[in-house]
Amino acid sequence: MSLESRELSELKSKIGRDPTSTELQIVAAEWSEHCSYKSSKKHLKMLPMTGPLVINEKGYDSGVLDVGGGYVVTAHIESHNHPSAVEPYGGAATGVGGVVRDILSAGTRPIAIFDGLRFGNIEKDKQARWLFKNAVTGVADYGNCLGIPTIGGEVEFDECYQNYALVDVACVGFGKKENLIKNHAKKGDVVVLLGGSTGRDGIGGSQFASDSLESEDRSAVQIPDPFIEKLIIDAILEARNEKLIHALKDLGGGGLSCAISETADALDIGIEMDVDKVHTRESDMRPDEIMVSESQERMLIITNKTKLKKLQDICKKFRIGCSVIGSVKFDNKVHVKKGKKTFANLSADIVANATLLDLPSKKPEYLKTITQEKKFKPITDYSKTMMKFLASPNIASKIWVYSQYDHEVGIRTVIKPGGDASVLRLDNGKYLSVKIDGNPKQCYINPREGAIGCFEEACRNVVCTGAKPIGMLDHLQFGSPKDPEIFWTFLESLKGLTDFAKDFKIPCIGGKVSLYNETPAGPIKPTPLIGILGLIDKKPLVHQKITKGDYLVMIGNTKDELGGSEYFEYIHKFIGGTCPTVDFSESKKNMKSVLEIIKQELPKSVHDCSKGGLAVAVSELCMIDQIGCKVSLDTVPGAKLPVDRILFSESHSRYLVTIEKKNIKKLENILKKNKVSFKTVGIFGGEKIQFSNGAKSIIDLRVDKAQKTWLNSLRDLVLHG
Amino acid sequence: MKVGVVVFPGSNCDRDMYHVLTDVFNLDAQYFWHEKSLPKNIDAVILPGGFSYGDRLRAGVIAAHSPIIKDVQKLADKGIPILGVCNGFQILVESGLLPGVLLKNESLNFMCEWTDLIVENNQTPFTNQFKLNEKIPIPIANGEGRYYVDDDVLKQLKKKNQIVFRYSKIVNGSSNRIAGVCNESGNVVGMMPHPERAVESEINPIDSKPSSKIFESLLVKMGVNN
Amino acid sequence: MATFSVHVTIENKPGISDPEGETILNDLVLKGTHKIVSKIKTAKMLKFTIEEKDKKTAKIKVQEICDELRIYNPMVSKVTIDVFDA
Amino acid sequence: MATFSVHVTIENKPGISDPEGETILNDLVLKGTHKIVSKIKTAKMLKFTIEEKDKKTAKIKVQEICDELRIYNPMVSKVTIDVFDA
Ligand SMILES: Nc1ncnc2c1ncn2[C@@H]1O[C@H](COP(=O)(O)OP(=O)(O)O)[C@@H](O)[C@H]1O
Ligand SMILES: [Mg+2]
Repeated sequence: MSLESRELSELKSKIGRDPTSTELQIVAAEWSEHCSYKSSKKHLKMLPMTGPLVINEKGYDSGVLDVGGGYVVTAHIESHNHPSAVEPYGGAATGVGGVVRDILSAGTRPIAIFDGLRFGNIEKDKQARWLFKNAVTGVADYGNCLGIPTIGGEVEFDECYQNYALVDVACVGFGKKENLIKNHAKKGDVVVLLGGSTGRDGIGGSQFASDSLESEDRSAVQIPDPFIEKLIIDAILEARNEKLIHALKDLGGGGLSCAISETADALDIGIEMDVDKVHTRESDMRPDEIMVSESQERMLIITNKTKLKKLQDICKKFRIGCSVIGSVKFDNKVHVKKGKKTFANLSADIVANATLLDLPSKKPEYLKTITQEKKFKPITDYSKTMMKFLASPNIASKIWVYSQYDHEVGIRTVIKPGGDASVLRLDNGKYLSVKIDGNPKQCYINPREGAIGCFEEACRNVVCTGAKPIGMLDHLQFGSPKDPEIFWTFLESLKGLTDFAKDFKIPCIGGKVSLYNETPAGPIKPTPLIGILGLIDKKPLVHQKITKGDYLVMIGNTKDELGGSEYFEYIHKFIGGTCPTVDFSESKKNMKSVLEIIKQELPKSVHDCSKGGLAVAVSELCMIDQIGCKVSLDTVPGAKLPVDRILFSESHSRYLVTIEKKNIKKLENILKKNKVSFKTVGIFGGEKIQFSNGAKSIIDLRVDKAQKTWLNSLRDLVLHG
Repeated sequence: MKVGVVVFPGSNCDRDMYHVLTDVFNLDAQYFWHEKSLPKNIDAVILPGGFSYGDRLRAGVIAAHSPIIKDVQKLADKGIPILGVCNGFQILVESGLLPGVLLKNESLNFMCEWTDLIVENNQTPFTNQFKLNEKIPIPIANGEGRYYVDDDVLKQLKKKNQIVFRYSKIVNGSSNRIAGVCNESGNVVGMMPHPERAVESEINPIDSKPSSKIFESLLVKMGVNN
Repeated sequence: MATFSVHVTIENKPGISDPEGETILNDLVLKGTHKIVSKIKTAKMLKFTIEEKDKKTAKIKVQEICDELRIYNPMVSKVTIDVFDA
Repeated sequence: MATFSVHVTIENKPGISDPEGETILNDLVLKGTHKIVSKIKTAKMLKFTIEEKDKKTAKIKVQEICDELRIYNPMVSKVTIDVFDA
């Protein structure tokens, strides 16, 4: 772990002397990309971060939204990509642990976990299978043990992640507004380290996350201990209820170094601490090792001496370590001692604020030709193609994954994983709908429109449950920012997200940047990930079973936008074409109309139309309810297109509404009034999924056969290759 | 009428169970930390699900050594109704209050899904409101839920009417598709599925009435008119 | 007194199925390679570091602990105990 | 050809923590009366029954299988392979 020479001279000039070796380690950890956001921070400011529901407090690691009735929802997103690429089980598990502690540090109880998982081609690549399988087990073992339901997420495979893994985890918390920790410190307060012991594991982790895999430090392996984390959650919430906590911070990347310096900086205080007081796993650890160790499951608490006794009793009850490691000063210094001897003494403000960079950017060469389409071999048998498609890893049901996650614990899960967004009931009588979405295939072809598309897709998903989007989390994952072409894609994505957020008045309540995601074969495709939180005041739309005679109404236009589609990439092995674009006014109109028809309780269900296009979205409805459907492609809203384009285009802002015949008139009236583009495109019944164009049958599949393939193919691939 | 909910380090369905007892069935419930003792005049005890001690060594084995288990044993001997759900069932089995053992699921995975139970014994304090062979849609969520007994013990269980619930189809490879059992006197019941997740229609997509009867049976047993 | 390392191996009794071992074996068989492996059994091991006067006492002591604390479930598992100098 | 029993013991590398061993020690063994135990480490064992011409080949073969099936992650775990006559 080291500073660049430019940074070293900067540090020397700021402190006016040579740093000690411990100081060097502390600063290197804190000035790493992972902790300081030095390449991205200047630009992140463009995102709108305020709104009527957003609560801003100093020192929070998570976003806070006021959801009414005296309650708040908190949310945060993190990734654990580098660690998961070398040790998928531990990497994914500790990724969950990290983001859960972010939620806890606001003083809220974590109530749901979401995971976004990305790997190489699991059909061909054994390594990708191994990574996938173990990452899923890691998320499962950790979240299940904590008793926090993992209720949503996504899984995607793409060659660009060969020998690599993206493991993103988001967590949502809930609590009373009055219980939020108002981070502060008073004279004479003490600094307490609580939780697991500090060991040598994970030393250099945050630095590791900021290096590409080739130059990785393979010693950065972290062992998950969900049992300790569970006890920490219980202990902290009990201490919170007893009002024992003045300030609270989780330990993540950079370990104590970052926690101490960021807390001191945020609260405008100094912290003096003694490394000998830290409960360690090994007896011979050096001060700098203790300061940068990234041992998991630890929290930093500031409290006063009278409350300390009660805090210690709580820790004793829950059998977790609790060491008073230092005290609050008012010199704004991070002062690290070992006994009497000083090992580091730096201004918190210098440590916590790395000089921000303004990196050059340049439009990538490849984008000049990427929209050109090649001639494809015509499809002769669409039914056969469709079966192959339903079995493909990106389209197949993800039930093998989410059935390993306890998604019911906490008894809040009203809409369970498997549909669009998942929905939780809240104690104020409202409901929270959440979904995370990414789409690297489209973001590669058009970083701006692709990112906007992820945003809209996540919104669409929560809208399908009847929820109004109230907050957004973004996670920006790219290759090395030092490559101007990559940095350009980063900026484009960010600008796109900013435009959409401003236009739709959805504030960004938190996020994360993960750079240097490089595999031996090069940088990953741009992979922004968007999480959307939606609020439902009255009642969510819970999918009602489709029965014979129900109508299928499609809202939104299908356009010739197959760039980055699963159809191009999986069936034709073609990367390129025109990326779907969101028309902001159409998007808004459609969202509003869907919310209106749900409020009027007209539909039996509303399903989002996205990956795999109309063909897959309709099949999903049929397979879930085991009922057939006849769809006429010639009635699909939008310009006239060849059948494969209508079937598989991934145009945005489209919804599939299932509705009883008796409600169809009312629906039409609302949609007409709102000037929405829509058509009745099909009718349910029978045992077959049928698409026709005029009199010509295009697809004719038995639902039961399709369902079996779709449900089982991912599991079979993982277990048997 | 007081129902005790025992909390071990790592229990994570204790709050769910408490909510159901108090908010849904209007019972007077109280948490008991595993190091405390249970009052002699308590009316029923529930061991909720979760991962006591992180499921280390074997699910339930460390918690089975908790001080409170001696009290649970005493109450069991007195005929007080005792229910163990999921990890609570594992703890009852590991502490010898119930026969058998719970092994890793045949899939080797944690399984979270909805399934149907069949009521095999409607004489226990938790099943007296059921008809025999009644179906209960209910979720399971466990990694070590495969109930195992050898053939001799199985014969005994059948003879003494100790099989309380069976799965309607093969779920995890358990002996005789057993999902729940009771002790010989019938007052101690253990089950792998989670009734507390199935008694509210808002979160039960199928039918919340059958699961509710598990708690209604307890109310009847204790003579509470709700 | 001396320090010993006592290895406790816990495995299923004969007749109790071991799905994990079977799965690994099936994986091998399915792949067509490694026909020479006819069986795979999984076990769990606990390595105790213990102070005792000699190997024999150490072994007895650990056996006692295992029985008393139900380190293994006698219904389905058996243990093997080996003592080494630490 | 002969039949061998090959034991593969997988455990966390020295210096990498073993939360399960710690819990068994602190919450089970030390809560009883067994203060003479100072440490418990857990490991996992796979016992292969294999046909090979000699012990050495059997050991190499099993090592190969473990690597191929990625039975353990060398970044976290160390393995010990012992061969016995079956
Ligand atoms: N892409 C982003 N967009 C908006 N906010 C971001 C983004 N990345 C990071 N942030 C915000 O910066 C703050 C620091 O983030 P982070 O480094 O994840 O905190 P932690 O200390 O928990 O690791 C958080 O409030 C986070 O929400
Ligand atoms: Mg954090």
